[in-house]
Amino acid sequence: MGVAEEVKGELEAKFPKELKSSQVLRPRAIRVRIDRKDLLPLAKHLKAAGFEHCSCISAVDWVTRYESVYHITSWRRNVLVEIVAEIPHDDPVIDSVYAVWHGADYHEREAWDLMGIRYEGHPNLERILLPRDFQYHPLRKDFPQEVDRQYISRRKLGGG
Amino acid sequence: MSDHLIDLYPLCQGLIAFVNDLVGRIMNAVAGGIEGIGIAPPGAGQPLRDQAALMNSPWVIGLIAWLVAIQVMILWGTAINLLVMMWMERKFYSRLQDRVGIKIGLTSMDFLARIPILGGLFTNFVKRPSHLGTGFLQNVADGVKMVQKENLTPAKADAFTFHAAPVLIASSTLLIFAALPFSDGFTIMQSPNPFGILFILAAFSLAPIGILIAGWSSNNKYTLIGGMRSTAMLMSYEIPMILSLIAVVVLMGTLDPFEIVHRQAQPISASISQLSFLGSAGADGAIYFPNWNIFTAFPAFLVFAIAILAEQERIPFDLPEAEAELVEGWLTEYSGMRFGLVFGFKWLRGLAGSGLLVILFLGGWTGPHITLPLPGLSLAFPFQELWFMVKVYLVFMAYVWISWSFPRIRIDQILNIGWKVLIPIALLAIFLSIALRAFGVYQ
Amino acid sequence: MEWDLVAFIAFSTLELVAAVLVVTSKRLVHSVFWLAVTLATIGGIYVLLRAEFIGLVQIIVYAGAVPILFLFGIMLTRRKIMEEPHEAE
Amino acid sequence: MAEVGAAAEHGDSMWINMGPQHPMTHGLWNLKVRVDGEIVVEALPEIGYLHRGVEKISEVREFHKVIALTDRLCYVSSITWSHAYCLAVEELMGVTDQIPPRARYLRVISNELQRVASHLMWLAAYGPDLGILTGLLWALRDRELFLDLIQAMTGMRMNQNYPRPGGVRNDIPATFERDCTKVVKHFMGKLDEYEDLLGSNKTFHMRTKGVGVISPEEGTEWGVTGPNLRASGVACDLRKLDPYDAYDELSFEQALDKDGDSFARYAVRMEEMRTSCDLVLQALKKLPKGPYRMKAPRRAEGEAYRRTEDSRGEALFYVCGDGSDRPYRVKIRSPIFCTMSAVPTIMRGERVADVISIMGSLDVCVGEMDK
Repeated sequence: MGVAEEVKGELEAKFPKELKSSQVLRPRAIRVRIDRKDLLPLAKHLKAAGFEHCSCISAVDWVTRYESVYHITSWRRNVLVEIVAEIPHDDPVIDSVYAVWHGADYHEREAWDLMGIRYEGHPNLERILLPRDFQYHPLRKDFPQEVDRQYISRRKLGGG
Repeated sequence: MSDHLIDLYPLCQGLIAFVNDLVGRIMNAVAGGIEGIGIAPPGAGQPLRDQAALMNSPWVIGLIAWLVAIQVMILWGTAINLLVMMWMERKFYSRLQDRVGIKIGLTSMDFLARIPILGGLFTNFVKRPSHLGTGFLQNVADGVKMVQKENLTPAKADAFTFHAAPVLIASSTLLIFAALPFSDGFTIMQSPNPFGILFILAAFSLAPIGILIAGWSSNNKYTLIGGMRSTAMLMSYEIPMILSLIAVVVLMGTLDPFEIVHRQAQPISASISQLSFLGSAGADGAIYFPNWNIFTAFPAFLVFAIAILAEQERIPFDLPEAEAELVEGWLTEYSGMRFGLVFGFKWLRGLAGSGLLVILFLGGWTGPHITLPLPGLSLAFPFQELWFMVKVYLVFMAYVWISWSFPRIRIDQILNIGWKVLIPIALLAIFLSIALRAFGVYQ
Repeated sequence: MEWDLVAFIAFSTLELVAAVLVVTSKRLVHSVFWLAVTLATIGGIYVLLRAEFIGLVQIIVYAGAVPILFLFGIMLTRRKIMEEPHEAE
Repeated sequence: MAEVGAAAEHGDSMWINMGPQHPMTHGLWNLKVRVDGEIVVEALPEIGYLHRGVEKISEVREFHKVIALTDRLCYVSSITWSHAYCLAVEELMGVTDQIPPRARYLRVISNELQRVASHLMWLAAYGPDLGILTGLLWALRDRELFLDLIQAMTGMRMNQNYPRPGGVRNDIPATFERDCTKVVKHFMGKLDEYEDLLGSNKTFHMRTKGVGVISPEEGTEWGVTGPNLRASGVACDLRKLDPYDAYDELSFEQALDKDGDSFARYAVRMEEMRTSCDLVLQALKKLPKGPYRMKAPRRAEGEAYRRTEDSRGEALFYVCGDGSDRPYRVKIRSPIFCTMSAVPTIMRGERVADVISIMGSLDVCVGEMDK
C-alpha cells in the first residue's frame, strides 16, 4: 500500500460522512470531493497531519456550481491531496483557509479578483491583479471573452 | 628641473602688438575713406594711441600671460584629463567584462571621407565606421548630448539651492586644481607653497555641503536619502583621510607639496641610514631605492587610499547613489548639462584624489629620466608631467579595477569600516611615524 | 590702490550680508547655505591677515561642521522637510 | 491609500515607492516600503501591472494553441512553462504513459538548458542589484551560449515554442550532441570564475549573508517554493519528489542549504546550475532512439493537474476539459506569485539597502507572476 492509499484511508476514517468521494490519482496524489461547509475541519486536520504547504487554490466556474480546488502538499510525506470543495452558483462564498495556511493569501485574493468567490475570514480580500475599480470577475463563464476585441475593432472602425 | 619651452610674456606682447596694429589699419582704412570726419587723418598711423599704450603696458601683458597660463593649466588639468580618464575607465572595465567597449572615434565620422580634398585619406572609414574607432570621442558625444538636453527644475524644488548646489560642487572641485601641482612648474599656486596640502583638503571638504543641499532641494525622497548618506559617508571618511595625512606630515615635517615630493625623490638611505644597502644617490643616473612614503608609512597609505576611494563615491562605497535602490542618489533630479556637471566631477575628484595620493605617497612627479641633448634647452625626458600622469593614471586604473569587481556595501557597513577600522589604523600610523622620528630612525 | 583693502571690504560685506541672511532665511537649508558662506568668508579674511593656516583650518573645520549642523537641524526639528503633495488637500 | 497618508502624517517614517519604474524591480511591479530611517517597517507589494489574462484567453483556444501563451508567461523560462502545461494536458487526456522515451529525454534536456539560461539571467540581474556590473556582462555572455543551444534545438532564440502534448515539436539536429557537450563542459569551468567573482568575495558576503532570512517553517507557511525554499533546508525539489519525464532515470542530488539568507539562495542556484549541466550530460548519454512525438487526442474531459520544478519553484497547472477541443479552465500556479506574499514578512526589520539584495535573490519574474 502506497502513501497515497494510507492518507486516503486516514481521511476516510476521520471524515466518513463529509467526503463525497475520494480517489487515488497517482501513486502520490489523491483527490477528495467535499461540500464547502466541511472545508475548514478538513484543512485543520490536514495541517495537523503534516500537510504544511498549500500549493495552489483554483476556482472553477462549472456554470451550475463553483468549485474551489485546493492542492495541499506534505513535503515530508511527499504526497499531495487535492480537495475539491463545491460551492453553489448563486452564493459564491466559502471559508478562508488563510488562518491554516498563510500561503493561501494571494491565491484567495486572486480567486476573488478573477472569479468572484468570497473567502469568508480572509483579512484583506481585495483585488490583486486587476485594477481596484474594476467591476467584473472576468474568469466567470458569463463574462464575454470577445468584448474587448469588439470594442477595439469598433474603435478602429470609428477612426480612433 | 627643466627650462621653459615657451616664454609666455613676449608671446603675449607680440600678440597684443599684432592686434593693435591690425585695429589701427582697419580704423585707418575705414575712417580714412570718409572725408571730413577727421578722427583719423591719413598718415597719423595710430588712431587709438592711448589705448594701445595701455594695452602695451607690462601690467596688462602680464595679466594676459597669467590668464593664458591659468587657462591652459585648468583646461589640461581638468577638461582633457576628464575625457582621458572617462575613456580609460570605460575601455578598461569593458575589457574586464569581456567586451571591447566604446568605439566612437574620429574614424566614425564617415562624412570626413566625403570632403573632396581630404577624401582620399579617409576612404577606409566608410565601410564600418562605428567599428573602427578608439572610442575617445564617445565621451565628447555624451557631453554634447547632455548640453542639448533641457534643464528641468522639479515643480516643488527649492530653485535657488537646487541651482546653487552644482555650482558649489563644481567650483569647489576646481579649486582643488589651483593647488594640486603636476610638476615643479605646473601649478597656479607657485612653489614654495607652505599650505598647499591644507588648501587641497579644504577644497575637498566643501563638496558635502553642496551634495546635501542638492539632495534636499530636489524635493525627492531618493535624493534626500542619497544626500544624507553621501554627507555621512564623506564626513566620516574625511577624518581617517586627514589623520593618515598627519602621519605623512609628521615624517616629512611640512605641508608643502613641492617639499614633500622633493624629499621623496631622495634615496631612502638619506632618511633611514640603516637601509643604506638599498643604494644611495651616487653618480648621476644611478638607480636607487626612493624614499617614498608608501614604504615608510604603509598603514597611512592604506587608510588614505581607501578614504580616497570613498571620497570618489566609487562602487564599493557608492551607496549615496546606489542606483538599484535610490535610482541615481542625490543627483536623481538633475538633468541636462547640470547632471553632466555633477556627474563628471566625480572623475575630477578621482583625478584630484589620485593626484594627492601620488604626491603624498608615490613620489609625485619624480622618476628616472635622461636629459635630452637639445640646443639651448635642457629638457628632461620623461618630463615631470609625464611621470606624474603615468602614476596618476595607474592609481586611477587600480581604483577602476577595484570598483568593477566589488559589490557595493551597505551604509552601516561603510560607516563601521570608517570609524572602527580606518581610524584606529590611521592613529596607529601616526604613532608609528612619531616613533620613527622620536627614536631618530628617520631623519 | 590697496588690493588688500578692496578684498577685505568685499569679504566683509559678503560676510555681513550672509550673516544677516542666516538669521532671516525662512528655510533651514537657506540658512545653512548662508552660514557656510559666512564661515568661508571669515576664512578668507584670515588669509588676508596673513594667517593662512588658520584660514584654511577654518574652512576645513566649518565646512565639515555645517553639514552636521544641518543634519541635526533636520533630525531634531519635527518640521516637515519635504513638500508632500497630498498634504495640501 | 488611507493608511499610507496616515503614516506620512505620523512623521517618523516615510513611504518609498520602489516601482513601478525603479531599477530594483525587474519588470513592472511596485514595492511600497515604509522606512524609519534606514529600517523597513512595512512592505506592501503591488502587482498586476502586467496582467494579460492568459487564463481567460486560453479558454477559447485549442489545447495545443495555448502553448503559444504559456511560452510567454516568463520570457526567460519559456520551455519549462510550456512543458508544465503539456504535462497537465497529457494527464487530462490520459496519455501520460504513452509519451515516447526519446521525447521524455529531449524534454529533460530542453528543460535543464532553459533552467541554466534562466538562472544565468537571474545572476545577470543580481549583479547590478549589488553593484557588480561585471557579473551582468559575464552572465549574459554565457547565457548567450545556452540560448544558441536552445535555438539550435527549437529554432527560436526567445519565447521558444518547443514542448507539445505528446512529445516535443521537433528532433534535435545532428550536431547538437557535440555542441551541447562542448558548451556545457565549457560552462562548468566558467562557474568557477563566478565563484571567484562573487562566492569568495568578502564584500559580496557582507551584502548577502544574514540578510532576508526565510526560516523553513515561515517559507513553507507562506508557500515559498523552489530554490528559495531549498536555501532554507527544505527538500522540495519536485524533480525528486514527484518525478516526471525521465528524471527518475537520472541520478542527481537536489541542491540544499540551511541558512535561508540571500547568500544561501545564491549558493543553491549556483549549485543547481551545476546539477542541470550534469543532468544534460547524463540525458545526452542516455538519449534513446525512436520517435520524438506521439499523436495526442484533440479533445479531453475532466480535471487534471501536474506540477513541475520550474526555474523559480513549483509550477502547477490545473486544467479542466469539458469534452471539447479547448480547455474549459486553465489555472496557473506561479511560484513567484506565492513568494511575493511572503515578502512583507521577510522585509520587516531589514534595511532599505537590503531590500534590493533580498528581492534580487528571490528572482522575480513579473510575466509569470501577473499572468
